[in-house]
Amino acid sequence: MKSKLRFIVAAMLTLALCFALVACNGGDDTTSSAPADAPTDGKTTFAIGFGGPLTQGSVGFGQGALRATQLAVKQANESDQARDLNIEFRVVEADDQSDPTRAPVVANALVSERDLVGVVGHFNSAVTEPAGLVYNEAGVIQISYGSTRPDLTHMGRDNFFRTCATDALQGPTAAQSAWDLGFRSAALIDDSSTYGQGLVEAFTTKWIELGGEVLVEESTQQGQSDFGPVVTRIRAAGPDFVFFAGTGDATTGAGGLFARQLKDGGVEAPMVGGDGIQDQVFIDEAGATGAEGTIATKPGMPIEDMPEGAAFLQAYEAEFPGEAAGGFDAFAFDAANAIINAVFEVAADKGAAEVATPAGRRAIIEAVHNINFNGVTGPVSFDEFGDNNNAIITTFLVQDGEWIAHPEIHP
Amino acid sequence: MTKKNTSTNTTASMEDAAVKGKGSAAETLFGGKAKPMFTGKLSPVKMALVGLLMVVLLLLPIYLQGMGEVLLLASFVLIGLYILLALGLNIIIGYAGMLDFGRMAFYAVGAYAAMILAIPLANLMGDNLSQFAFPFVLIGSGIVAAFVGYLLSLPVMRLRGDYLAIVTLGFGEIVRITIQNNPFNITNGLLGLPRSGDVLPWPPFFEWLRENVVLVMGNEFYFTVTRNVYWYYMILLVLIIAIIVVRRQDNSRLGRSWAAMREDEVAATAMGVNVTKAKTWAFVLGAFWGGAAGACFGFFQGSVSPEPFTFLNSVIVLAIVVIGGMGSIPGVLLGGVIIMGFPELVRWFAMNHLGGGGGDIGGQVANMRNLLLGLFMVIMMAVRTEGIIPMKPKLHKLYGKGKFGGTDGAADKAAEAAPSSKGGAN
Amino acid sequence: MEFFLQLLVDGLTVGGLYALIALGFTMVYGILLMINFAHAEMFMTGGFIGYGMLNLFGNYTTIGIVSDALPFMSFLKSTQPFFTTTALGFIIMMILVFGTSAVLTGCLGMLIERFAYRPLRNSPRLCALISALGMSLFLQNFVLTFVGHRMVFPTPEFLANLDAINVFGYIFIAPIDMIIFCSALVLLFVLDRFVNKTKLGKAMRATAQDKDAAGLMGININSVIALTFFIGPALGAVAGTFFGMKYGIVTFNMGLFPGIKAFTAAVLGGIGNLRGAMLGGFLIGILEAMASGFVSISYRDVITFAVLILILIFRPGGLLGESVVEKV
Amino acid sequence: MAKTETQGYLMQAIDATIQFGGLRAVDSVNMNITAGTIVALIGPNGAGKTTFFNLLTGIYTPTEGEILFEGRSVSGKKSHVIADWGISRTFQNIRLFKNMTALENVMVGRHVRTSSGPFAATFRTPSFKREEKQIQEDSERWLEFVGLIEHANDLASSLPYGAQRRLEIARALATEPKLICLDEPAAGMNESESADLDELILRIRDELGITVFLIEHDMKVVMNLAEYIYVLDFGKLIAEGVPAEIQSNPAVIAAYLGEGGAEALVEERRKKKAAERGEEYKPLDTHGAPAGTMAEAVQTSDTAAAAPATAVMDSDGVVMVAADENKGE
Repeated sequence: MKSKLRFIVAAMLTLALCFALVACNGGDDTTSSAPADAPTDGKTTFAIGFGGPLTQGSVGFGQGALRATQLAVKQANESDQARDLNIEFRVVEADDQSDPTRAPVVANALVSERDLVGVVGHFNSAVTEPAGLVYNEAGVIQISYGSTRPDLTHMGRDNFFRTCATDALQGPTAAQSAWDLGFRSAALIDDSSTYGQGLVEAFTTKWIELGGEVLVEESTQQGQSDFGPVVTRIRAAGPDFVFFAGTGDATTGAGGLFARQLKDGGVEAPMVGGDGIQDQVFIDEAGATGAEGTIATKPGMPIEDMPEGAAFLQAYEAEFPGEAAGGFDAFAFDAANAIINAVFEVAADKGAAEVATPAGRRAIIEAVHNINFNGVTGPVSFDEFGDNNNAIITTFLVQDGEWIAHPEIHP
Repeated sequence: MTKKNTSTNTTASMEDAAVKGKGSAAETLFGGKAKPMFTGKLSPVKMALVGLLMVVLLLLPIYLQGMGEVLLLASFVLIGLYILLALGLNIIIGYAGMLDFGRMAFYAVGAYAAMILAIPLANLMGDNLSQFAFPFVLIGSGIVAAFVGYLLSLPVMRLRGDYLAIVTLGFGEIVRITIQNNPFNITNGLLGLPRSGDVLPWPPFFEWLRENVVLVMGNEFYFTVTRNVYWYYMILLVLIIAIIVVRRQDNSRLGRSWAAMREDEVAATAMGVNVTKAKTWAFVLGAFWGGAAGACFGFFQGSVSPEPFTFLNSVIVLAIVVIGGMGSIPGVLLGGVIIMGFPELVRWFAMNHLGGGGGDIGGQVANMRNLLLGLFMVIMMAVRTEGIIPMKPKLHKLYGKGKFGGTDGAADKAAEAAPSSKGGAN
Repeated sequence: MEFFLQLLVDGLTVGGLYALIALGFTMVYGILLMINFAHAEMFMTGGFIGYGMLNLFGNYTTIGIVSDALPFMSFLKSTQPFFTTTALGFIIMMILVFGTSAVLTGCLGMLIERFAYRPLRNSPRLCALISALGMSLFLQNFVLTFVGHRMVFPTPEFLANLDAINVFGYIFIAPIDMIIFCSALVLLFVLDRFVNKTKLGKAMRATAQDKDAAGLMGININSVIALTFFIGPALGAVAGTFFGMKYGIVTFNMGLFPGIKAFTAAVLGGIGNLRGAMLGGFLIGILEAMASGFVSISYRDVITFAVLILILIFRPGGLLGESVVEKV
Repeated sequence: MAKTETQGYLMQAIDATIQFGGLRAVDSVNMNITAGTIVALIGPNGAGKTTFFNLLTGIYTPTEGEILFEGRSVSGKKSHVIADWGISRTFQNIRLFKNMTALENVMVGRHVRTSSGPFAATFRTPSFKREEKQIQEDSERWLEFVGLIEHANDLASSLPYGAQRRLEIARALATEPKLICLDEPAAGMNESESADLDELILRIRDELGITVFLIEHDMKVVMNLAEYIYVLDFGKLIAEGVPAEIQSNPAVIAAYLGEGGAEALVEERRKKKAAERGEEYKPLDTHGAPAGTMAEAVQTSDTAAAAPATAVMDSDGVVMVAADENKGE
């Protein structure tokens, strides 16, 4: 019996091996001839991958960014350049559900598209990192529109870029704002998320540099809802403000609960935070009184204030009636355009057939390194690590239960 | 006088029993010569089924990858990982009858151990050999997890079933939170491992396979060894090894001591089973596969962070074992395919074949999965406690069948044949 | 010293919630020798029902929707100011909200017992445990899918206008904390009297001691168990609604951590022992407050779990319980 | 029987005591068992017989005194160690591994005489294969010995009651004990099954040379088999001796008949028997009962006619009656 099993297994393996050997006839030649030109009107079709949470996790951000990418692709397909070069783009979407475990899965799915020229994505930093490994190995450009974790651009992956500002900028901006408001001592709380820890680190570095004092340092855990003892500690220490690095939602970072309990526990110092708390959820959960006076920094700015914001909003509204453009949509739009512009450049240089080859993809990465165009968020160009040179951060303040953009905008 | 009398009585009754026994259902089903059963070996029919399954499993990724159904292929990788986890848990729950609600603890330990071991080992082996680091890392992380399992088994030895459940649950949470808090800067907190700048070594032959194996047929079919394909085969291989090893351990003296312990701890120990040792081995071997799964997961993903190691995922692994059938390897396989595969299948179908609105349906199904899973667990316990494919009793082909019938001399022969007792008066 | 006292106050409030939940665990364990994992979800369900009731009485928008659908309910519009702003109205509303939440959740508990646990009464304990876990998963995801992942609790104006109680000029006790602590004490006292003094309570204790013997003595075991599954979830629901009022939100997964903590409390006090559960609840609450005050909140849960494991290993009977010798 | 005399005794209990709370379940029991004998431990319900077995097999640890097996103290030793030393047992309420086959049940018993571990099992080493084969062959022989080989691949729980009792004995024998402790092996058996059992127990001693220590309520079995009897009551040893001595021992009779007299005991026994048979229990006529049962007893026991019947226990032939022929091995 056993020998029979062995035989079957051995036969299978031999079969599979034969398959593989027949297949490997010279490797590179086959690969380069492989991307069969899709015969739609003789046009060369290129896929732009989109990665983000589409069904679970931060669905709102993911769906919005997807729409922005689709808009960019549509505009590109209608452009003169596309007509001249006989190129057509399409969007391939991949749903990462904000789940790091699924990151390699969906990234692999995108990489398997033969005509892939670049990926717009992902949203969550924790997803962007493992997915980025796959793109890096495949030599495909990746431009994130929402991953703000500072070290992502410092992992030795030269195919990685992002259009949004990093926490490394957001944290110092928040520190500077707090300093400018006359605060001198801080309590630092993070929510034990990747985002929160990155933000609080960047903040602390700048804050110490400015000469600020740190009185309390704490990390809350996901799923916790009672912060009474921490509030007691903060009250005992009496800082000028409480810096909360985390998200506002009770099911994740619980920033709203924290703000409410600060007020309930008799702490008068205001709360300062990053973009994680800059949403309506935070105000809902903190309650109007709890949220009042909270300050938050946020990468980017209200779209209507952006250089090309009005035109973008108009086009967005026309393409997706009834859908309001969200905070990260403009970044996704610019990310998609960076790839599209680079593809035009490479196609003009080497010919459309060469774009979706390893060499072509390499050329796209080089092109994006040197790109410079006017995007919705302003002039788009990247530094040596892949961070946007034109990182915008806006400060917001809760007034009468609503987030109001603070007048000063820090570059 | 009396003795002699009763002696013949006994012989007669034994003959009776023998006659009765020949007609029994068990005889015709299992014990007879017509259909011999072997412990630890499969019948020809089953063998053919396994062979067929193997063919399908080996060819499936080539078809899926070639046709571009990549997401579906990737789902199989996740299913494989969870089955590996469930196999380990099956040792603890199914064989040894103990509860473990903290499966993710070992998964996490294995994944982190793999990350920590891989980079120095790869450096040690040098550029050319570093691709062969993975097998060593796999075994190494299994051993690390097994050691953690051993440490956990020390204090919980005396605990009863439900207390054990809650302690393992607590242990799972402790491991996750501790990893998150980055003790002694080992785990790098939420950023996870490897640290930025470090790169994991490639697994064996992957680089070569990826560059050299290409299969093209017409316009539609285009196959290369992508990460998903590679890990599909790698996890399949680990899974096959795991199944063989676990089966062998179950069909051994150790496996019998687990079963005895599961059935009746007091009787087992009175029959000379060292229950402490059996429990420790169950924890250690169960943890080993948890750790090995963790290492595969870490290498597949390329990095690990604390997020996936939640209580909910421990419950999903538990559900795979319970719904599939505790103590039954086919049950665990089926459970894994159903619980991990079904929602993925529906999501894939919804996304790819239902057009624009498909995404929402996929998400709803994923949410519904946990709801249905819970309901399924409740119903399963009420209707079919032993799972979809229940554990089967181990049947043996008898060596000495018919050697001593109910003949007159049976007693003498039996006395001769019986292993000589150490004790007793001479 | 003030710091310590303030932490004590924090701990006692949370401890009151834990004690209320722990009672459900300990009662069920006492009678069925089973960890009712779904009990944490009773806490959650209670919170969501409480949310609905509070909105029904105090939220104009909700009342508007309800009145449109059911015209006879429109009287709520006129009673809304009375309920939310006056002291008497507030108390009546609280009683209505908590009563409804407790009764509905209690009935849910009985239903679960009837359909999920009763068929398993003679199965191995493992089965009941897994069934309970499945029920917990089901309830959580039911709420997540069909209700929502998070509800923001309205704060009644009357409560919002109350000032925090200020002791020695330093220790702050929020009004809601005071209410929680006092209500918990009252409920615990009532339950203790009920179990120790009434006939039904005696029947419960007898059933916990020996189901078969109690049955022979003419006690209807099924009704006693059903009663247990009513009281436990009802108390859990009260805790859930208090949770919503204190923290301002209820979430679908809010049961998990308080559930485990409350179970820890029940074990700490000696599982099966009512007074033990109460004591354990307060002790765990205080321990957690001290742990987060003096060590770090990030290790709070680790410390609690470690305490649980240590008790189970070194004193499985808990503080007030006795360890049981298995009969061979 | 002086306690200092260790030579020649397989097992010795010296002031063995266990206390549960205020109750001394076994109270200063002294006992000596010579190798190669069949010894019975009897006493009314709740006398502490099974508790004494539990002490002997390491499930409980004596609070005072000790129990020596071949001169080694079993106090504080784990059950599996004691099984290794050579004490094996069966249980009053059968504790088979219900979802395992009869053969596997017996194979578990071989555990203590074998040694292969998980690594040998994983790599299927030659020694592992040899040992595994040996285990199965030995186990088959034990099944053969108790007459259950035909049921080797049947689930233990599917066996008839009497067969389950015998399987438990086979399992205990598979550990190759020097002393086998049988806890009420005849309970619930009918006449012929019980006779088979007597035979089996004798074979265990005669053919295998294993010392047998049994607890039994069925006095017929006890008187047939036992060469020496210990009587426990309320945890205390109230009598010991050869069957004839025990039958005439006034303390034993008092313990069994108690202050309530013979009627109460008879009623109790009848009630138990009736319950075992699933019949409805019919109270005896108070006046006629003792005489009636005596008469029945005399009829059912052929040996009793000649011997002086000292006490009568119930109507089913479970009698303490002299039966001198049974002894003298």
